[in-house]
Amino acid sequence: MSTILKAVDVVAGYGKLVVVHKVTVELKKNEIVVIVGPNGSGKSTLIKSILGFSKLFDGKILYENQDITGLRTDRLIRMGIGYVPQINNVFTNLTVEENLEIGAYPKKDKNEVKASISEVYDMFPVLRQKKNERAGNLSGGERQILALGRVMVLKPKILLFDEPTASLSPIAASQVLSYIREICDSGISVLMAEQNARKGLAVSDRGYILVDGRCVKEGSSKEILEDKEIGKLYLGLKA
Amino acid sequence: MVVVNWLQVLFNSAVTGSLYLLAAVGLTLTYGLTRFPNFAHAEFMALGAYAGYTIAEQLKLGFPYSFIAAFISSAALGAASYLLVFRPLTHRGATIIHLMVASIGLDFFVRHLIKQVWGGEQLSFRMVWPYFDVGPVRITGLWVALILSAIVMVGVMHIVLTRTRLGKAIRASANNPDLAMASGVDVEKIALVVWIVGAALAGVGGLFRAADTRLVPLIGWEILLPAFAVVILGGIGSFYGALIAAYVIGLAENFGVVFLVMFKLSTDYKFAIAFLILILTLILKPSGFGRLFGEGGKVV
Amino acid sequence: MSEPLIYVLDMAVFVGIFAILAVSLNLEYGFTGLANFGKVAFFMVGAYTSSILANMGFPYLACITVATFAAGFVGFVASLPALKLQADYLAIVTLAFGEILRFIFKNEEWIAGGVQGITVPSAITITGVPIQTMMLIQLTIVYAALAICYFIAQRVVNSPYGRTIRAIREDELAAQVLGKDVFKYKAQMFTLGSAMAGVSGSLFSQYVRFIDPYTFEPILTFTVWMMVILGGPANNLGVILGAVFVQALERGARIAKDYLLLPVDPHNLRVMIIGILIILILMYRPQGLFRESKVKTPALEVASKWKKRS
Amino acid sequence: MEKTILKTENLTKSFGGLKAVDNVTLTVKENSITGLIGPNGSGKTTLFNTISGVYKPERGKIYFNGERIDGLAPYKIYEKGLARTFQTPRLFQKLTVLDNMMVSCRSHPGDKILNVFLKKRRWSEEEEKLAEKALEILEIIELDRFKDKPASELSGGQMKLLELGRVLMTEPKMLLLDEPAAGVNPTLARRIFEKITQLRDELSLTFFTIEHRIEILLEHADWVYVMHNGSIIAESPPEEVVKNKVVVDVYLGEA
Repeated sequence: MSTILKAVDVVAGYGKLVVVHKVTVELKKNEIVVIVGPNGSGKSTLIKSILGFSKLFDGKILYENQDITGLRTDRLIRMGIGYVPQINNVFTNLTVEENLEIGAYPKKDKNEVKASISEVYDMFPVLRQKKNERAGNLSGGERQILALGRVMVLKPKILLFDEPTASLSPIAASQVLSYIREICDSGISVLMAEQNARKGLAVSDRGYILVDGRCVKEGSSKEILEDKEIGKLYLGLKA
Repeated sequence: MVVVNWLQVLFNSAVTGSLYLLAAVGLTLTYGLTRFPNFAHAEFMALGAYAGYTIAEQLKLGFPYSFIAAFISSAALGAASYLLVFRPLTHRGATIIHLMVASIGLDFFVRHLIKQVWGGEQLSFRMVWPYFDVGPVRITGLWVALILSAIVMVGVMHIVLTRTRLGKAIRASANNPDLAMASGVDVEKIALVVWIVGAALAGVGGLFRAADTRLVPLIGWEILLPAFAVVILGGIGSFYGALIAAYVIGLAENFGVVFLVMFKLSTDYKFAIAFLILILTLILKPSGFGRLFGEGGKVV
Repeated sequence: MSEPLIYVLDMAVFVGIFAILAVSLNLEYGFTGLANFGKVAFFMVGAYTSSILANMGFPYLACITVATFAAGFVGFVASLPALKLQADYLAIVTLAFGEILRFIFKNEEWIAGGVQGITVPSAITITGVPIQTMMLIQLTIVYAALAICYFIAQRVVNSPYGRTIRAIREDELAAQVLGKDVFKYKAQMFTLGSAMAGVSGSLFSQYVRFIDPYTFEPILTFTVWMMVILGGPANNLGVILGAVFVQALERGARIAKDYLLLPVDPHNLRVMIIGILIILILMYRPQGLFRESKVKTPALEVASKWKKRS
Repeated sequence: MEKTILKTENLTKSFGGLKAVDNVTLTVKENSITGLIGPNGSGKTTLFNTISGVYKPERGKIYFNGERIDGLAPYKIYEKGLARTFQTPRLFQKLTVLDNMMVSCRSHPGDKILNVFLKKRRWSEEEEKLAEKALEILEIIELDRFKDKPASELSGGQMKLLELGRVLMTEPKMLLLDEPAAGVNPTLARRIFEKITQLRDELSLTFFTIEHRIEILLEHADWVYVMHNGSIIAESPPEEVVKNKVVVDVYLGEA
């Protein structure tokens, strides 16, 4: 499998605070890669630094063998990178359908937009039911699905996901994760930061464990899940 | 005892409200999108009025052309303001206070440039508008044109905001700029469009005001305070909030004037009515009417 | 203005009067971070109070004292609702407040002549001395007042109190959780700043000997803002130099008009230059010509000795 | 039995329907180091914001030293001796490191406008004493060589340290620390907690701290609360936390 996204030696943070110290993450075609780690380990910051929402102090981002370091966010989206933030991931004042339309913004052809929205509705029937509802009135789980739908309209080549299950009920969380699996099966590579390590690893192919902004373990998800030490590692005990 | 023609007062309120709406729409949209109050918005109105005057009175091309001239000249000024002043300042990390002070600087510059070009004396439109009476209400063609312009503007804006790709992108950018960027929207381009349209509408408002009363370099500055009152009462960034607020303030001002006359006070104090509403809104409910239409007044 | 000396003295008096305003705005904006867009309102209160009292025959010392307190009081009252607001609302409200006040003076003739304005007796009335001497006395009065204001401002900012107001400017919430009653500090600085503006207004009115509502347009506020932004916010000496610079510029624009025969009205030219310069400074040197001054308290000395120890 | 210094009863705070803090009842013993752990978004910081007065609680009571403090302004809570730090340091960027320390002095005579003019000698003396103290603390946290630098020139880790030093200036009774060692290297993190323990012992301070490194809490904390979805789901001595199945599940996610 060929590499589609590679973040090399990323040093990232906010303002002057360095949260991620020299981490390298790789995403190959048609796989789900999960970044897990305790609070404050820098997994979200790492994802955000790829898109320009956190500060990239050092390192390089390569996408389809192109250097995309420092490119403007809306350009990256047009290049086929989808991104679902952890919070504020829907336009609360827009209806469900309007949210999807904004997701399809780079497409100009009306019929094309309509068709792709209809495909998203097929994928997530709940969105069709609520298409005229204001997104601000949706439940947490529905919002997350809408957020997913919003990026899927464009059919990105890769999807970056920031803690898709944060503050969701266990059922909603499982549902969102199974959707992510489906998305990957449809040919989209997924890189996600996930707090729920067991669930995250269970749906993914490979994983990275971040502790204090450093990568302490990487490997196949299965391998990591079976590792007896992971619990300790994850709770911040010594590696 | 003063005899008051209440129906006339009501109609006048619609006229004033329409004017304030044209003046405030751009102000509230740019405030919501670029997150600072642009005091130079006053000069978008003034330039439109003067450009319209030149076309209508100096070149004698008639009101429709002066309408277009007001629209275009103010649009150009709005674009220049955003591209040459406010966008670079934002990129350089200017604080909100810096942006506000810069907008005042821009206001002074443009106003005195206008003064230099057209002179400081009072000018007036000589154009004669037909008038007619409907029952006890005196109506002029200009007022009808003003109200119609406001109605058309509201209709077009409503359709644009709710039906078009651009309009939805405007609402999305005002609601959540980061997510808009993450959806592939070039938020700065959207902001530019809003600045252009907002300024153009202000220019048209300025033209109507000038044609209705007189033309002085301070014409925009005089409407700025009521325009801010509309923006704050309506909720910053809220188009529909501004729509309601403009007519509320129009009513308050026209009925207020009646009382000022009754109490033998100068009608200049109608200026203070908008101020009073503004202060009360800020103290009692800083989100204004915006809450009616969604969360936190960021609705458009 | 044929005589250069008179011209220079006249300019020096204006520099002094505006320097007081600049120092007062610096306390509010430069140190405390308050966007007072209605500086002229408090200047106006000082000017009118002083002028009305002077016309009633009170000695000048009484006039300027009452003017100071009146402006301070109006500042205090205005600050109560205003200072609870965010920066942008505060700016709009203070600007509007200044305009409303001007409208009142314009419309209520019984207060001070309305649009006709009022003439004001000079603070000093000695007959038979040359104009240069009179101006030197004026200069002394104005600079004595400036010295006092500067001393007060310096004392305030070089103290633990001055440190706190800067902290409020930097991060209001952090100052609050560190035990600072933020509103109290803001109200005090707004009141003090307004009182100083009152001093300046009083001096101004007795010097120009005539005031009307047109004297107090918003441009005056922003001329002072320009002095502060140009000179360097949170640097009292800097903003005084800013006042010198802006005055020189204004006069320069007039002279340029007289001697270079520019086809531009000098007043328009002056305001246009101020407008453009405000934008350019904010774009290319937002920190001003002079850097923020340090908080000078005995702690500095303790700190410098510490260096030697370790 | 030790005295309780902080107690919350049924504390609730929500944002737009989401209960960020949901019916939280907890106590912190005087002179203890009490840890608060929990996954992202579990409401830890909101709990601190509510206790320190940044947010007004929707429901519930907060007692500090036996006194009701819920609904008080943040500065009043601080005056009572309850201070806090922030997760991302909120320093006064343009002020020097020393001034950042000095700002936080409680009841400094020179912090009143009239005293500035009338009691210069008194506040100057106090100022000297406090400056000594500030420098001593700066030396401990190894920031004394930056004393004249603006806070904005510090590195992220140094900023965290300065924020900690800043609240120590005030001789508070109790400190709420929001991840005091986040973003600093492991050695320094360890030292920060050693310092905290030392301060607790020497100055009889109480610490309530959000921290995610269990190994640090194991060494230093007396008691640990675990938060999840706005509620306290477990409390125990730290060594038992790791063994608690519920806690491990919350952190790692249900299988």
